[in-house]
Amino acid sequence: ACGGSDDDDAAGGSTPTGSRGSAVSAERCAQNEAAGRVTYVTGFQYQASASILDPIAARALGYFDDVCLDVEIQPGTGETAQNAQLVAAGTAQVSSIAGNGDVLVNVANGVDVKAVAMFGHVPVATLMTKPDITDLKQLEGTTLGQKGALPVTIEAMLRAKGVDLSKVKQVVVGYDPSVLVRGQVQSLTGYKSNEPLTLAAMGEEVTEWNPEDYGVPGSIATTIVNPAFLADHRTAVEDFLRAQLKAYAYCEDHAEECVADAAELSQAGYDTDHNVEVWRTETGLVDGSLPAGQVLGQIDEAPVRTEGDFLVQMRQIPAVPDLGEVVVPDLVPSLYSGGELVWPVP
Amino acid sequence: MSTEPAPGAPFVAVDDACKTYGDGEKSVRALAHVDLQVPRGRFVSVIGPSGCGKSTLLRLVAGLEEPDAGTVRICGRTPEAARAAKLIGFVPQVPALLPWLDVLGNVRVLEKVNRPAGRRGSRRGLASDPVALLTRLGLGDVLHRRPGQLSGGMQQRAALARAFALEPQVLLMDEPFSALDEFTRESAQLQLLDVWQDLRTTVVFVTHSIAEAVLLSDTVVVMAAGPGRVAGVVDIDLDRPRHHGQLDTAAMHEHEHRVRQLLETAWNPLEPSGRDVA
Amino acid sequence: MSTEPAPGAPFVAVDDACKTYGDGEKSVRALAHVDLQVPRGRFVSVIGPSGCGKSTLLRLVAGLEEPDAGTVRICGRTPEAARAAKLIGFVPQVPALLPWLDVLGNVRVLEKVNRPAGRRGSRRGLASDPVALLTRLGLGDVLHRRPGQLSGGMQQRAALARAFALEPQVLLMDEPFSALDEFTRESAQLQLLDVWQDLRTTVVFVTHSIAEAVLLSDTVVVMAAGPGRVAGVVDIDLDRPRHHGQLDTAAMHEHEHRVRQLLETAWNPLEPSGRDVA
Amino acid sequence: MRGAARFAHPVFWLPTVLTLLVVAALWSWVAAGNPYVLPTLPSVGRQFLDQPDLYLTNAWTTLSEALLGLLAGVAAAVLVAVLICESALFRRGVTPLAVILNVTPVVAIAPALVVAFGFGMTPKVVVTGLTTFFPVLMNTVTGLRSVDRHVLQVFRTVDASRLDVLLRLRFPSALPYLFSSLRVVFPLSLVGAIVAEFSAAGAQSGLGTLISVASSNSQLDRVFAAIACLAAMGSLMLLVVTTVERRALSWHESQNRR
Amino acid sequence: MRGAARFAHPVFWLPTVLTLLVVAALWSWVAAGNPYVLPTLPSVGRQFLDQPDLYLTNAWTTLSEALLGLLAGVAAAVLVAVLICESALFRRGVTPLAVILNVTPVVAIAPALVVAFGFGMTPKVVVTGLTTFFPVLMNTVTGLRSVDRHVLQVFRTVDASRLDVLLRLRFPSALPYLFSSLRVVFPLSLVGAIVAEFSAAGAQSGLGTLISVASSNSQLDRVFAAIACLAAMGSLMLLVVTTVERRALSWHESQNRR
Ligand SMILES: Nc1ncnc2c1ncn2[C@@H]1O[C@H](COP(=O)(O)OP(=O)(O)OP(=O)(O)O)[C@@H](O)[C@H]1O
Ligand SMILES: Nc1ncnc2c1ncn2[C@@H]1O[C@H](COP(=O)(O)OP(=O)(O)OP(=O)(O)O)[C@@H](O)[C@H]1O
Ligand SMILES: [Mg+2]
Ligand SMILES: [Mg+2]
Repeated sequence: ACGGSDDDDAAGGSTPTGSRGSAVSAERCAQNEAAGRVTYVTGFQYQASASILDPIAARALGYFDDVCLDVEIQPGTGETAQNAQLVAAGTAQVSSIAGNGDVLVNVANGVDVKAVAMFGHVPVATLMTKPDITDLKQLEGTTLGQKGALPVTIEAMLRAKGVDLSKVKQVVVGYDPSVLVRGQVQSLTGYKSNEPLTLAAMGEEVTEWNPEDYGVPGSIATTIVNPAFLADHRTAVEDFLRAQLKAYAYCEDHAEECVADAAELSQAGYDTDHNVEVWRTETGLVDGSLPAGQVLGQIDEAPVRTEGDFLVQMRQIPAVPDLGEVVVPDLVPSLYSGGELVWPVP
Repeated sequence: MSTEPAPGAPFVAVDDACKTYGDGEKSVRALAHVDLQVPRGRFVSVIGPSGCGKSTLLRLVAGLEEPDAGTVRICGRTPEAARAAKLIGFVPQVPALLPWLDVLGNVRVLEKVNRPAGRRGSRRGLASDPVALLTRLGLGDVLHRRPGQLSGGMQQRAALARAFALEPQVLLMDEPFSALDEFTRESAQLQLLDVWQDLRTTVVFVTHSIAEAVLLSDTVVVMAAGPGRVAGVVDIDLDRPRHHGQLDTAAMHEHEHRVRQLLETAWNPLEPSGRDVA
Repeated sequence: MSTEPAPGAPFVAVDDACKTYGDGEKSVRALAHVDLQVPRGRFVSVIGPSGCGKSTLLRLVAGLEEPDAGTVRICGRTPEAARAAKLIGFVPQVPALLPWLDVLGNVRVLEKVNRPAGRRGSRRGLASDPVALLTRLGLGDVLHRRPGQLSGGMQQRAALARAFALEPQVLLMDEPFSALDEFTRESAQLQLLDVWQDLRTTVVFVTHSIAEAVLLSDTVVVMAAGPGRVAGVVDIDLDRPRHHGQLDTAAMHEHEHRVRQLLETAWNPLEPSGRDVA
Repeated sequence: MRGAARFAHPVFWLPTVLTLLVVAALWSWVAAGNPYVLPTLPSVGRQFLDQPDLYLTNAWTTLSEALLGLLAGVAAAVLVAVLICESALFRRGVTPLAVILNVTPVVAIAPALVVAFGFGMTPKVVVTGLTTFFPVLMNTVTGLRSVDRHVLQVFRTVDASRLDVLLRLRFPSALPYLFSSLRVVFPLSLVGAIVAEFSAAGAQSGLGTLISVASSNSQLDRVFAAIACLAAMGSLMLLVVTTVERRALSWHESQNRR
Repeated sequence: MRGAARFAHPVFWLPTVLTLLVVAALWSWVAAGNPYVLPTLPSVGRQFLDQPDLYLTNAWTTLSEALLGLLAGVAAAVLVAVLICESALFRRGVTPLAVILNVTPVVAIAPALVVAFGFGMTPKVVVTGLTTFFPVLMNTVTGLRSVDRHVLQVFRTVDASRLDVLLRLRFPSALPYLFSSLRVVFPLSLVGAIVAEFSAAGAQSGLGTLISVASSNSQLDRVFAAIACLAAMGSLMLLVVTTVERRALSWHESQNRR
């Protein structure tokens, strides 16, 4: 009843791949197989986000098979702290978490995971208003809708614009973004790749206020691994990311096909059109924010520290954890040679 | 008073009543073509073998069961109308007290529920003083005990007091003294006769004691079972007031003997295996 | 048989038993210094005014209540041990049938629960054939009816059959015939005497009928109330077997008279207001 | 026969149908004014027509989680109730634990559940079991104690074993209470299963997952189609319990029709 | 007096304390091995010591939501139970509705709740009320019907009004059932309030909000400190119900001590 890794039909992607182990040496294949089944927990279900759709596609395309990995993909609930805890406990080996900030908060609270990759270099959160709001200052004296807690990036943005937060009434709203359109709230937090798309699909026009425009740091989709697993099976982690990155590239060109793979996996109803939009939006954010000279997926201590300092400043964590213990900066670059993903692996 | 029936008409009239419990194969014919006419102010005892339908007949009169055929009239009305007019007092075969109320509360709750009867204005001592009533029944010391803390006979007396306090026009009593010793029973009987005479209440009284039936009643109705029917009627034409000293008189014995004979014929054919074992 | 007590010792012995219900102000002294000695195989009736503690005494013997002072012994053992040895059959004052079982089921369930008693091996017809037992009690037609579908007397007979079927060494019965008509009662009495004689059962029998007590018993214990105590003991030295024909004999009347007198003195001081109303 | 005839009679189904019609009318009126809050009924209906399989398979997942959880939860509750009823010490020991389990929100222990029971069906069954446990426990405890005093005395005079008293006396006496709680927890088990699907990682299917996915996409019609499935299953479960109860408790006052 | 003495006696509190000690020992053992799943007990304790105010104020918010919801839910349930018991038509009409309300996940109707009740405390009270409604309803219905046949007959012979039968007969007869359900819903109301804070609109404080924020930050010590608050409140509520029950039902078999 778990994962899709048992049904081999799912591997029938449109690019035919070689047989098991075709992309690795026999020795590396044996090392990867020694890792056993690798359980990957997604951020939220099989939504077509970065670090969800790409591993799904990697499985469907047979890339994991090619590198001798036995990967099981489990849908997450959207509560990324749970992902961190599952990885730290060893119930899952690899997972995706919203961004570096979330990693730092979890680590600061004692959850022992290592960050091996990240995708976007901008915050994923956004603040939506109706077009009549032209200055964030106007939000004072109005109601702001959020999903349980005001994202720190949004808070920082508002503070940066000099908004007195004590004058903004915050309420928790459900999943339904139409509270904004109906005027029950004057601003609403959301994910760039979700609510704005939904509202757009409804034909509603909204203004997005993005924290990065106000110098607020952030990130999208950080990959975390169990430290012991990384120590014991580093090649497996490497080749997991290798396959994921290869699939990422493939899906950038074949969004519909990859989303179809995810749709097939999902038994609980799947909005294909919406998810294609989600994927396009997210890859746009990821690609658009990739710093020059870096490879996709690369995680360095510097941006993580920036986010860490920011979180300390926002009183989210008492101090930045020892990043040397958290961030594994050299893993992703080692997957590339001359800016190209190494595939097959010698 | 609006409760007066047409002159000469019986106050309680059961006409050709039939009652069958359940349906299909499992049905039980409890009563078949039972007639019972009780003129106003009469004291009628019903006696009969266990299971012959005495309680069923009483419930029919009280309107607690519908007859399958035949009619029941109280003072010319349906039992429902009679209940609505607060004419009926009912003492069931089990005490049926409210376990969460004490003895006094159990007597008072029914009075309260029966309130419109108070409008008759004819209230005498009885209802207005349930404590005295209970004391006369020997429950003066246990007014504030709950049913669960009473002996069987005390519970029965509490149920009795509850019915007396209603001062009903028709008093339907189902073996009300069965759990009482001879002397307590005598005292309760006297009190019943008091109520009956003072209020001109019509009484239908189910009992298993032939002596009691003869001592108290104007008429004894003997029922037979299988299915329940009236086996005979014995009129007790002895002077009133009667007293327990009369119990050993020849006239009394004569009546008792007639009732016993009727009862024996009513009983015998039913359980042939019952008596020959000795 | 291991149930034999020391020769001469009473089979059921209540010594100086006291029982008070509740505590503090609300306490009720139900029994004060009650003695009762029943030799093996004896038939003892207990009679007394309502509320004098007869049921309490029976529950004490059955070990259902603990005496506050004094001791209870059955065959030299505590009531608990006697229960464990499956010596006791108990007929409570209310039928106490299981509403979800039919009549036959109610008789059988107690047999099943009492199973080790079967090991005595002495089982005769009774327990092995509850249907015959029930038929003799006039319940042959209602074997498969549930208690809610029975008349009051039928329920009482079912409870009786349930106790008989246990073939107990001590049969404790609390007004077991109170809801039965004269003839059904006679038949049930005969069956009780059968059981008693065949099994040499020791019987403690609570009743309100003086005639019944005298007719059936070897000894009648008269109790008085306030608090419950033994007011007197009448030995009935009449020949066995007795029969209902004897009811009108002088010897019987003589005994009845003595019991009635004892009972009257036991009753009178209690409820002084009870009798002077006429 | 009579049972089936009962269902077919208008008196039986007409009130239900009428209420549902009134609700539908109200619904349509609200939905017309607030299209973002309530989907229109036709759009919900179309969901079923378009993808009956989707709802059937997901409903089946949730139903099987719910039923397994019920089995576990009710069995555990009855067992603990028996122990509580037989021993005051046990009661004092276990009651606080039961309360803790009862008030702990699933979302807080979801990671622990997944760690303990994996990604499969087990954590959902456990959550459902926990949801159903407490109501059944409380009612069964009261029921096991609500034994007629006189009948208990009769059983005690024959030195009935605790087991006999339990099985032949206490348990049947507890049935009216047990069934009352079953009428509560049969529908409630669906809520347990759904909450588990919402909050524990590894939910691939089930109406809870469907609602979660659909609501993250603001697909109101899908959310409410799933709720309709839940309501239908819940009503059916209630009907089953009530029917069994009617037979099992034919001797009890509560089943008297007037 | 006797009540207070009862609590002070070791037989009363020792089993509870012992169980809690055993649980604590087990807990510590698991927490040592899986610090990501369970926080250590000292760290939970430190939470209280460091920020007692935080927990007190949030607990108060949740408690007041729970109590208001209880009031509304229990009142509504008893009312509907009376109507159901008095009219079979009403029963058939209203039962499906009750089931629908019972199985509808709060998260799904959160938007509707906002529209209907705004962002204040009302939607939480409504959700709590809905949570407590069904268990009380089901038990009260059974209870109102479980009237001794003979007593009912006596009442009918004096033509007792429906209201009198209800208030003086059915209602007291239903009390054992009502209290059973109250023992369920008093702690359950806390869960209702928390779920409402999780998913319904406008929660700014309350233990649910605290748990939701803390668990999304993996602040396990804070999550479990909040759960400890909930458990304490739930146990206290249960104790209150049980104490009241003991007095109100002193006449009922279920309160017999052996
Ligand atoms: N459970 C109880 N709690 C308190 N008092 C009780 C309890 N049971 C009996 N009593 C009291 O004890 C006394 C004796 O009661 P008991 O039932 O033994 O009388 P009894 O002789 O059997 O009377 P009856 O002939 O009416 O059945 C009575 O005053 C009664 O009120
Ligand atoms: N509710 C019922 N359902 C089915 N059968 C019933 C019901 N009530 C009574 N009966 C049956 O009807 C017949 C008459 O019962 P009823 O109670 O009227 O007898 P009774 O004359 O009062 O007997 P007793 O003297 O033993 O009280 C019996 O055969 C009984 O089994
Ligand atoms: Mg009768
Ligand atoms: Mg007695």
